[in-house]
Amino acid sequence: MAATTEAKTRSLKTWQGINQALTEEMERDPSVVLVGEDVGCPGGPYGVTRGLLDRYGSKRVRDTPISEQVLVGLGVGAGAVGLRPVVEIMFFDFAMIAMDQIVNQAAKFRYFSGQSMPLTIRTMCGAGGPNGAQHSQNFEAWFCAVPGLKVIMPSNARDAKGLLKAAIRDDDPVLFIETLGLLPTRREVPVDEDFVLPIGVAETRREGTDVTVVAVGRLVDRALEAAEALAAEGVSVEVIDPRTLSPLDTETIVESVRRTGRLVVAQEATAPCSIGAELVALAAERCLPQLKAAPIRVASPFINVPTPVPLAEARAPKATDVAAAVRTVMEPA
Amino acid sequence: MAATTEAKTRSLKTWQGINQALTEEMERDPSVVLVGEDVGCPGGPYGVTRGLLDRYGSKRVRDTPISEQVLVGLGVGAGAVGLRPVVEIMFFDFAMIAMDQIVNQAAKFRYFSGQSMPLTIRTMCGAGGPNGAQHSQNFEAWFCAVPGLKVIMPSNARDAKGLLKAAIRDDDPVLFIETLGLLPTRREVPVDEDFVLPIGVAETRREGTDVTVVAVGRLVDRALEAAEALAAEGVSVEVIDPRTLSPLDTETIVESVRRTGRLVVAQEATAPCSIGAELVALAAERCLPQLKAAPIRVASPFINVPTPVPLAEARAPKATDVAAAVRTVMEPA
Amino acid sequence: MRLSRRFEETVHDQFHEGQVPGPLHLSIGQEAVAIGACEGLRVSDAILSTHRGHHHCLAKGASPGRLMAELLGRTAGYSRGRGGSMHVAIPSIGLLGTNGIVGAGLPIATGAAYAMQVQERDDVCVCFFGEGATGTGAFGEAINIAALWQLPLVFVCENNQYVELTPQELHVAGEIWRRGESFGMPGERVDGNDVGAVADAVATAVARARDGEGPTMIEALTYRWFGHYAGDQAAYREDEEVQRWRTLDPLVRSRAALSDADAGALDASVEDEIAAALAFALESPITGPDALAVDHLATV
Amino acid sequence: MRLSRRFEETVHDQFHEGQVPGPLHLSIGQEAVAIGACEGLRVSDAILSTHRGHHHCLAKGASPGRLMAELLGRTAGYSRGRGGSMHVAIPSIGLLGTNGIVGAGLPIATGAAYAMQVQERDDVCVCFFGEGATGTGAFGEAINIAALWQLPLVFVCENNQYVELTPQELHVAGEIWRRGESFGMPGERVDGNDVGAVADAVATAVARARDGEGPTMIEALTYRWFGHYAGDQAAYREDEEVQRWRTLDPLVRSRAALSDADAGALDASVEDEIAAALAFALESPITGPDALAVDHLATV
Ligand SMILES: Cc1ncc(C[n+]2csc(CCOP(=O)(O)OP(=O)(O)O)c2C)c(N)n1
Ligand SMILES: Cc1ncc(C[n+]2csc(CCOP(=O)(O)OP(=O)(O)O)c2C)c(N)n1
Ligand SMILES: [Mg+2]
Ligand SMILES: [Mg+2]
Repeated sequence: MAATTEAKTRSLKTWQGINQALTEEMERDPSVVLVGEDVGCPGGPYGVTRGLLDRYGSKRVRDTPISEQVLVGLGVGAGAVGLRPVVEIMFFDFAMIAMDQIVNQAAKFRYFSGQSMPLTIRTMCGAGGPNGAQHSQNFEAWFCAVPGLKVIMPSNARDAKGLLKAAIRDDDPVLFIETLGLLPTRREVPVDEDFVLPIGVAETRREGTDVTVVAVGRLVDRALEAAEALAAEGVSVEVIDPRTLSPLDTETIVESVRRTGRLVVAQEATAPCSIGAELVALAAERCLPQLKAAPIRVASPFINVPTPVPLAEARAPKATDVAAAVRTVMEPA
Repeated sequence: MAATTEAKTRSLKTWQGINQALTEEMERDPSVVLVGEDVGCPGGPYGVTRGLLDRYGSKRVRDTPISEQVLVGLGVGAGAVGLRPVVEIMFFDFAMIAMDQIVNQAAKFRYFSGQSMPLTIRTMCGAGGPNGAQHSQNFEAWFCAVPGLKVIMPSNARDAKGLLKAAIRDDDPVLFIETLGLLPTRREVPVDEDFVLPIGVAETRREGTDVTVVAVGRLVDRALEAAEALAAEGVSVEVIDPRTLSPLDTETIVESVRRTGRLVVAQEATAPCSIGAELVALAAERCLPQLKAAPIRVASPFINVPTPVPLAEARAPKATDVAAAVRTVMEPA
Repeated sequence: MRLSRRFEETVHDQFHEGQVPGPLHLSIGQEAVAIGACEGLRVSDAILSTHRGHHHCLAKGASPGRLMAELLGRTAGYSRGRGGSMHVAIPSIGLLGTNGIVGAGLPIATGAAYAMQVQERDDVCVCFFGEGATGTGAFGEAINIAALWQLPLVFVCENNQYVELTPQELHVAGEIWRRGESFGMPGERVDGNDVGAVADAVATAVARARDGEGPTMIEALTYRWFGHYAGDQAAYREDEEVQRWRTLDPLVRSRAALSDADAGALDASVEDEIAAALAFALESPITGPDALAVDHLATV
Repeated sequence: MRLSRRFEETVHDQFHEGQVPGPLHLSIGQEAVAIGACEGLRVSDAILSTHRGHHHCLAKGASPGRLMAELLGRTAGYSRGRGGSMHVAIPSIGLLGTNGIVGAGLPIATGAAYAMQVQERDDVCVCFFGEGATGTGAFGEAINIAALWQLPLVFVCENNQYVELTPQELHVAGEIWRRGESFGMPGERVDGNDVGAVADAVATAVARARDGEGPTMIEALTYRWFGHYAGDQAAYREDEEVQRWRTLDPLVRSRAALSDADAGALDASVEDEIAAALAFALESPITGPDALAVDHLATV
């Protein structure tokens, strides 16, 4: 699926991009249904699904009990008999209850049956609100270790819209990870209803020659901010947003790291066994001869997310952390 | 906790080492209880818990219904009010049902309460039997990304015994991962009832100067086999078994890689975002100046585990794969 | 039923000959449940099966040859011989999967039934599960939503009185057939060794479901003659108990309704079908490593 | 009850003054459930609470000052001000945790009750949960094992008729108080705004549990006066409904039993206690980033 004309755009908040993607895809295809806690009448705890119930009725937009196993099961069962379900798991942390259905059922359906499982699971991660250690976790890496699943994690309104549309149209189970802290941020989004972005393709958000920064989710804007600041210091930073975490667009990343010889990865997740670990490993495996400095992971410290927002923000990596890491990799060996 | 006298040993199979650890710790401490499916009367599907019910009765050794959430909950609740519970989740794949209790409850109990959670969760991973895609998975990396949890994955009878005893005596929640394919393998095990190995300390199973192989679980024996074969070719291979995956003994590994300048990691798990990714990232971050060749991950291909044993074995990395990787990192740059 | 019985006896023989590369959970003795329950189902109806599911698969219309091929690890199997007994899913005939995870079919069943409701089809979903599965959280979630949404879903608990290696008394509190009561869902216990009784109870439930009257909980009491898996000697139960249940053989009971001639003709046709299935399976190549990577994603 | 009410009113005020850095789920209007249920409990008994748990915490003996400090993000809080409302656990007084995960307390409650059984203590565990939690798998697993093992466990469903932003009708099929029936567990529905009725029902259940007679399912019907969280305007319900329930104020009803003098004295002492708690909290330093890393592991 290629992106279509992007001439006409509109500034949207990320939540609006998601809302438009859902609306347009439900409009386009009557087999698209949406199930989740509070997705209907209230329009979601953060308003993301606002208006859908009124338009598409309480069968296609269905408020569910607090039953996360059944939630994903609704998607698997409905996907198996002809619908194209979108399941919302309110917070990523609650996906812990539905892991069997995601990992052992949805992801393995095609392997067992040979048939498509056109299921999209939407959920929301990150420490963007006063929610604490059980409502703020970043588990994206885990799902990148599950064969049969695609994992998308957009960093802005445009990608959220274009990739959610792609996920819904896709014939495979897709975990679509929204980031709480990004819901109110804006980007220009093409108005074309067939604006669909390709799954598995990274976006180079800023070109540069000295250092490659691969940033994920909430850290993309921060990396861009850091790059801007560093430009003033004469450091040319390339910022890549993988957008799809599985399958990962390794070629774009490897090409960039080989060119710049330096890698910083930036993520809200903690470091161990994360996407950042995977990216640094990738660089070591495939770019060693070109590496001019040891890669650095900019990540949250390996501790729980505290509830008070100032503390949660203090824990999350900032633009200045990204900039500091870039300066470190720029130091003469 | 330091290891005690290891003078007198006996050859044990891994399952016997686990059984002895359970027996000795239940004998030593009446607050140790064991709950799980089939742990009592049948002694476990692979005989690992044989004899315990007869010795300690049906309260301390308790067969449960098929209720994995409650299983771990039994451990969390009992651990909170004064017991030292051991919970068995039969196959690692079934842990998917208990993820909330493990990740959101057990691991965060101390953070919230300041009190210890002396819980041990035992489970069994890997493609060692004719069990297929829902009974063979390796999720160890995921739990290494959870603050507040320790993760142990022994590769042999001696470590299984010494580390399970350590886990049970430890005041933190420990995920203790047994490997189906290793249950029947043997190693000499000290007979001393206070033989307890330290958590968080890697073991260098073979010393070498050319290449560091960090191998996990079932791949340790295969790495040792490869090292033996390579010795004949004049290649000196150091084999390190981290044993504890979280917290990881990074110093032992970094020291070795800096010394040899070459790293191969070997694991039964698939590569993305795995322990192997973490280890290669570690080498890139901390040993870059010494690296003489790009590190290699020897891992299972990123596909499901097939049911037929010959196919499952074909999928798993073999000693020859480890040897091939070592030869590759030995090639002149 | 005879087909199911002979199918499993045959695959059990193959197991002893080392031809079955995966686990084998036999339902010999329990056939009346699957056969009775599926009797009135359409191709467009769905079922969810379990780790002990050969009889469900055959009753819903799986080809004995391809199923045998799957169990024998052959390329002609439904999952190319990679999945075996616990991983057979044939969506085209409404078989949404046997399952290696106890209870996992229950949430999926709610999804299939929900889809039928959305699509305004008058199809139904029948969800089979063992009494052991009533201990799972998935079971509790599923009955609540099924009752709440009045889903076209029939719960069929195949209570064979053992849960792996322990008796059901260690697993089940109270009465399973009453589990739906407090949700406003009707329930019934039937003799699971009486194919007619099962068929009647499920037919009534299916009719209600097709009419939009919601789910039903059915508990079919039965017994597995063999161990939990092929190879399990089932030392945890008394011979006498096994013998007593063998005398309640559902096949013998249903046969009583047939004339000798009809029974003979049935037997002969089943033997032919089984022989053909086995030959088909054995002729199919043993699945090799080259088949392992396919069918993970539709598009990459 | 008055302490609980005034505590929450005070913290609600603090919220509006920007002093509460976390979420706040108020149980104003529901106090009779926690207070009644905990009336006869010992320190060595355990309770499990929910995301809406201030009244449970106070009823089980939490210090209002330290609890207030926790909610206000102060170092003197039970979790050093890092956890807030949903993450208060004080094992020393048997409070095994409020919880951010709906239903998660239920499996933990079975564990506490199991331990009491193993230790042959005649203590009990009381597990609070909202009606929304009855949709979770954890609930189904917990009632089965509690009934099966005859655990000393009392299930107290605090049915406040809303589940986040939707009415309970979208969540609950049938009747909660009957959920244990098919497991052989007695059940009862009580007026959750009548502290005496709650106390009686729970006392009976606790006595049974202490005597080894197993668990009980209690549903206490009540109402939350405010939105799901502080800030939620609760536009999803009718004013008239809220007003009707406000007239059923459990405090007013229990006050009727007191003389004016006693009531006045009670009020005054509560005001003192609350003022002291607030002062204690506000005097404690706001938790800074240096406190974040502690208490992850006992030993590294
Ligand atoms: C979630 C989960 N836990 C445990 C198991 C292991 N296991 C496989 S079959 C089985 C017993 C199932 O008993 P029941 O539901 O009565 O079915 P039956 O085997 O009697 O047909 C168990 C515990 C599993 N497959 N899945
Ligand atoms: C597993 C899980 N799913 C969803 C949520 C989001 N959530 C928080 S409170 C709540 C409603 C709980 O309703 P109820 O149990 O009735 O308790 P009440 O808020 O009425 O006290 C929901 C859905 C959650 N915290 N945990
Ligand atoms: Mg059974
Ligand atoms: Mg409620």
